[in-house]
Amino acid sequence: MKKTVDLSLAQEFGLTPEEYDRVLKIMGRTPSLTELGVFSVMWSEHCSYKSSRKWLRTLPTTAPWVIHGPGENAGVVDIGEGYAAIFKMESHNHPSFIEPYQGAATGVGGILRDVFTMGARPVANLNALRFGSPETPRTRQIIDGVVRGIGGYGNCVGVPTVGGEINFHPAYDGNPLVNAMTVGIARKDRIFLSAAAGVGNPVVYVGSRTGRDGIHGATMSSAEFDENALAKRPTVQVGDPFIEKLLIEACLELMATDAIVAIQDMGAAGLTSSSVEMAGKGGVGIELDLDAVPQREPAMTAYEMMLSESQERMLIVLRPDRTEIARKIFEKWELDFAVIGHLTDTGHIVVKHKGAVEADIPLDPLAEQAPIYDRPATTPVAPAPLEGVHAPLSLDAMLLRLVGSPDLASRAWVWNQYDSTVGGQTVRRPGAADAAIVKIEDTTLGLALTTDCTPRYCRADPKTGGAQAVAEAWRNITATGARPLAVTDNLNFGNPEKPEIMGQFVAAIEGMGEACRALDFPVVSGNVSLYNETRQPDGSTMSILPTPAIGALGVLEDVSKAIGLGMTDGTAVVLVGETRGELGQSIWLREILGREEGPPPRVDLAAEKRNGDFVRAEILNGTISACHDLADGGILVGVAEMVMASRIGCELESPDSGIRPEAFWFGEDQARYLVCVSDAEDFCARAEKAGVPARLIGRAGGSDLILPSGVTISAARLAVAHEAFFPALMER
Amino acid sequence: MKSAIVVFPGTNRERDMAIALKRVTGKAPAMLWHRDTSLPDVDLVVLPGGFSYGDYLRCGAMAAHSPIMAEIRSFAQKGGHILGVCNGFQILTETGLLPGALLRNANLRFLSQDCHLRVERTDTPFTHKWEKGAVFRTPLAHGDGNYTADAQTLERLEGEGLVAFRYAGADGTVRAEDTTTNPNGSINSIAGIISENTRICGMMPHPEDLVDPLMGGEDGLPLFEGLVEAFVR
Amino acid sequence: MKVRVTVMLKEGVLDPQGKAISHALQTLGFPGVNDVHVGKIIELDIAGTDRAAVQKQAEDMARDLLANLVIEDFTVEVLG
Amino acid sequence: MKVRVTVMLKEGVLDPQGKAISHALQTLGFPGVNDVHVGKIIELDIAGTDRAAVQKQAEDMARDLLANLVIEDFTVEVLG
Ligand SMILES: Nc1ncnc2c1ncn2[C@@H]1O[C@H](COP(=O)(O)OP(=O)(O)O)[C@@H](O)[C@H]1O
Ligand SMILES: [Mg+2]
Repeated sequence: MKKTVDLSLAQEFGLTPEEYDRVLKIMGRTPSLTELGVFSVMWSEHCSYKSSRKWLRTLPTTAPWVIHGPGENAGVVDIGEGYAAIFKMESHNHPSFIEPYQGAATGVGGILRDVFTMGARPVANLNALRFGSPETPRTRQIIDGVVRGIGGYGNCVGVPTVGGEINFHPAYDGNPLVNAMTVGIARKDRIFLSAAAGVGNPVVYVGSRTGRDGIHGATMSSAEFDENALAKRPTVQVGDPFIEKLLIEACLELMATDAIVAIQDMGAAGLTSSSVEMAGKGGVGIELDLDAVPQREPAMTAYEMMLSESQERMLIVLRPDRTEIARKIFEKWELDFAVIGHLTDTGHIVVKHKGAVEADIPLDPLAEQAPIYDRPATTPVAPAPLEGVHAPLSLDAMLLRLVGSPDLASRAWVWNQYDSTVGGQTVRRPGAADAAIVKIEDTTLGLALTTDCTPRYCRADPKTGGAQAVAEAWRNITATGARPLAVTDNLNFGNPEKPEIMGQFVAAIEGMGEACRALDFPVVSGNVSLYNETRQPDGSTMSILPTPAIGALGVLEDVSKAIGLGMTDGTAVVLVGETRGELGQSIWLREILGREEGPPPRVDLAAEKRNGDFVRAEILNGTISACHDLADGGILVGVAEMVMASRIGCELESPDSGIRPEAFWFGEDQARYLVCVSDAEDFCARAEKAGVPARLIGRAGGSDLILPSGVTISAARLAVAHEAFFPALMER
Repeated sequence: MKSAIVVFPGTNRERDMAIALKRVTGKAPAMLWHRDTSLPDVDLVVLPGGFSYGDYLRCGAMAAHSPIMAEIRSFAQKGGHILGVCNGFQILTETGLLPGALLRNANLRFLSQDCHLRVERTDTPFTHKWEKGAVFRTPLAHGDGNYTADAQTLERLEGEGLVAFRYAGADGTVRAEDTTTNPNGSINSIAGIISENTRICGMMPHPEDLVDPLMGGEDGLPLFEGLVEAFVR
Repeated sequence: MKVRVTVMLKEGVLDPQGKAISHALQTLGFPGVNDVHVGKIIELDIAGTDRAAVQKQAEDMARDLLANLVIEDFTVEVLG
Repeated sequence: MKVRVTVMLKEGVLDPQGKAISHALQTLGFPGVNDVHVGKIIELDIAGTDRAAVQKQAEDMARDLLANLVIEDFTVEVLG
């Protein structure tokens, strides 16, 4: 590597000329290579949020139950009985394209560390995945590697993977999305933060040794992809879930003592970001002696150590008189433990190696003068109304086609590779309810967990799409009987330097913010992944669909009241919510007519809240025995999913709605639920009183789905159509 | 019944097992560390599931050499009762306390799903709560559960009735060639075996994860209730 | 001294990995491939200068830990 | 012809297996073992009589399927 520090090297490191200028001013001299490395990663999009920060600040982040919102390693909410849930979602998109197995695996490892670093025992993992067209061999390789990687890591650390979502679209061909979410539980008075304190306190390194892994990963993940991406392969990091498991246990054991002043995982930009952030947040200085850093490879330079993204490492500030207690714990777990520095009152980060000062940077300017951009954004163009729609096939034929289509087909092939029961607290596994349900050991509390986003809506209308993603997550949690508490997000977009992409970003956040406010559903943590574009051989770029993935958490005081989505025999099936028959951007339109057009369904947040609050209250009163929220595919797909989940059939009534049948059955109107109740008349009367539209649409029983026309499809036949896609794709 | 659970680095189903044992005994089992060099006075030692030593090299291979395994060997020699589930089963075969070995699942993928087991023998402390031929549901979660043994060993296992559980359909039919009923490809659909003195049992699936209606059923409970009854003292 | 221990499944033990590779090679357009076997290589550096002693030590390690003789065979090469 | 493809992790790539084995060997009473690396070996039978052609074919297979060039290197030996 070229060693002279100058503008051209700075640009190679991803800094702009203006940013490099700012570095020179702060330093008052030419920075050393290590210093330049520190600036470039701290000011990368990934660490500094320079394009997004202005807009992230507009999201609502508070509520009486929020203990820590954005700004910490993960968000923390009060779930009652003295417990807090700690959760966050994070992307590993670029690494997963380059090396799907390790990319996905280390994504899971990284998000786990963000959660247990705060004192939580991880109790659930989820993931939100987006892949390119299923037809291409590369997509199959990526799916195979990503699924194995998520399982390989999560199964080994013993955290159940309980939920997630998968979409396919050619826009993700060269840029799949792998967003991983972890949820942990801690006593709410035992939360650990990252702000360092106490001049002279030792700074301790624990976990795995440092190698030359993923140097400049943080700047790479903020760079557009081109055909040279594969040449960047040596930056791939390899995960070791076994060490992570030991690290979880050792950290939790240490956290039961009073030894820790502050703790932070080494994530993106490793030692640099953890030490800079811990000292910066605490308003102190920090001095590191790199000779003491446990090293895996010989002759590593200061630059390499500061930028390495070796996995499974943590940085801890300890009370000095507790260092030996801590050392013993890490020795017991056979992990590396080294005092590598101490806190100072200089306000600088000073890095020493082999007797030389390799870096000496004032922390305040590094943080405060970090670039923030208000990038130009164009308002997205409203989509033209949908016209000229007709149904080319019979209802039953369309249904069978839809339940077997890539975005709606059963994901059992995927979740059957994830250990979903380890821990013995999984009340609803994948596929059993709209949100996964995990019990909190030794309590009656349950968590409801989900991830949601409909990227095709977001592309057509980013604001509505952003709101819809939040609303759907809220609805999924509500459909189990849980009270939605808070949101984490993973904002995946293209190149923010393009005004139309920035416009998508701004509009999506605006929609998310509106929905979060209306539903009292604050954002407590999240992650932004930009530059998700692929340069095509012809020089043009292809951007992903705007994908603001939402991860959400709700709580049940009495987990035994949670319900699932399988039909219950002998009940009436009632549709809650208003149906106008919105087919714009629907799955039906795409899969049956091959069109991706029109506006997405309207999101009426007042109706969403009214309908959801009503349904939840009824569930908790015990009047609803099964519930499924309506989303992709509309009513008929929803009914079919309830039938397949239970193998109990349903006889549908003729709607007499004045809406064309395909629009009634496959429209994707929001704020709707299907519920099984024993007394439909009573239920609908209560709904009416609450101002909630509700109507009987069928009766559950037998083992067939019977359409109003009398056409019968057995539950088994539906299941065959539903379950074929993944095995046929992946086991060929 | 006094019980203990051994924790190796990488073990991850010790809590599940503790919940199941506590449920039937009313008291928490002792947790033992892989480096312990003595066993407390217990009736039953459980080797739980997980990824001891990351399952690197071979599943259970490194754990089999832990200091505590020497104690467990002599516990076995003295007629002690041992249950090995999943990784615990793998450790028992790696130590030679049970015969055979567990290969990669036939489809080379980690499997996490419910399966049905047919109870093949009911005169053991682990299985006496079931009727012979009874079928029960239980989750499984493993990458290397494909049981194998050489022809001679297999003949002995089958001849002496040492197969405790076989993978089966919900109706009890056993079809070794059919992945819907024998998901990992185990020879003769073998899911669990016992030692000649019927005091050591190894099995791949996780009855301990199905002992509570909240988690979807109590189908795994008879194993633990049976053990408690066997040790009324 | 550098030592290489090669561990292969015994003849007759089902090798699903070998089968899968053989199948994948066919579909990738490599016909004429037969009899695929997958094994493990463990390379170690063992302190010592006496070739025979090092060989013996590696064999002990293989028997004790590196191979499972129920299903696997091993060979040891001292590379020097 | 019999061919052996050996696949090892690239220099510098973390080898969790090697690390764990090395650790286990220490505690098992095999001191003096260093630098453990674990790799894969794939033995194949490739139809053909031309050594060079078989070698080339095996290299293609390794690149396409047997090795993950992002993190692994491979070597091919034609055993004859
Ligand atoms: N889209 C977002 N919405 C809300 N908070 C966000 C978002 N993106 C990032 N954050 C918050 O910013 C902080 C820094 O995030 P990140 O850099 O991903 O953390 P880490 O250093 O653990 O990788 C975290 O508190 C995170 O929750
Ligand atoms: Mg963090």
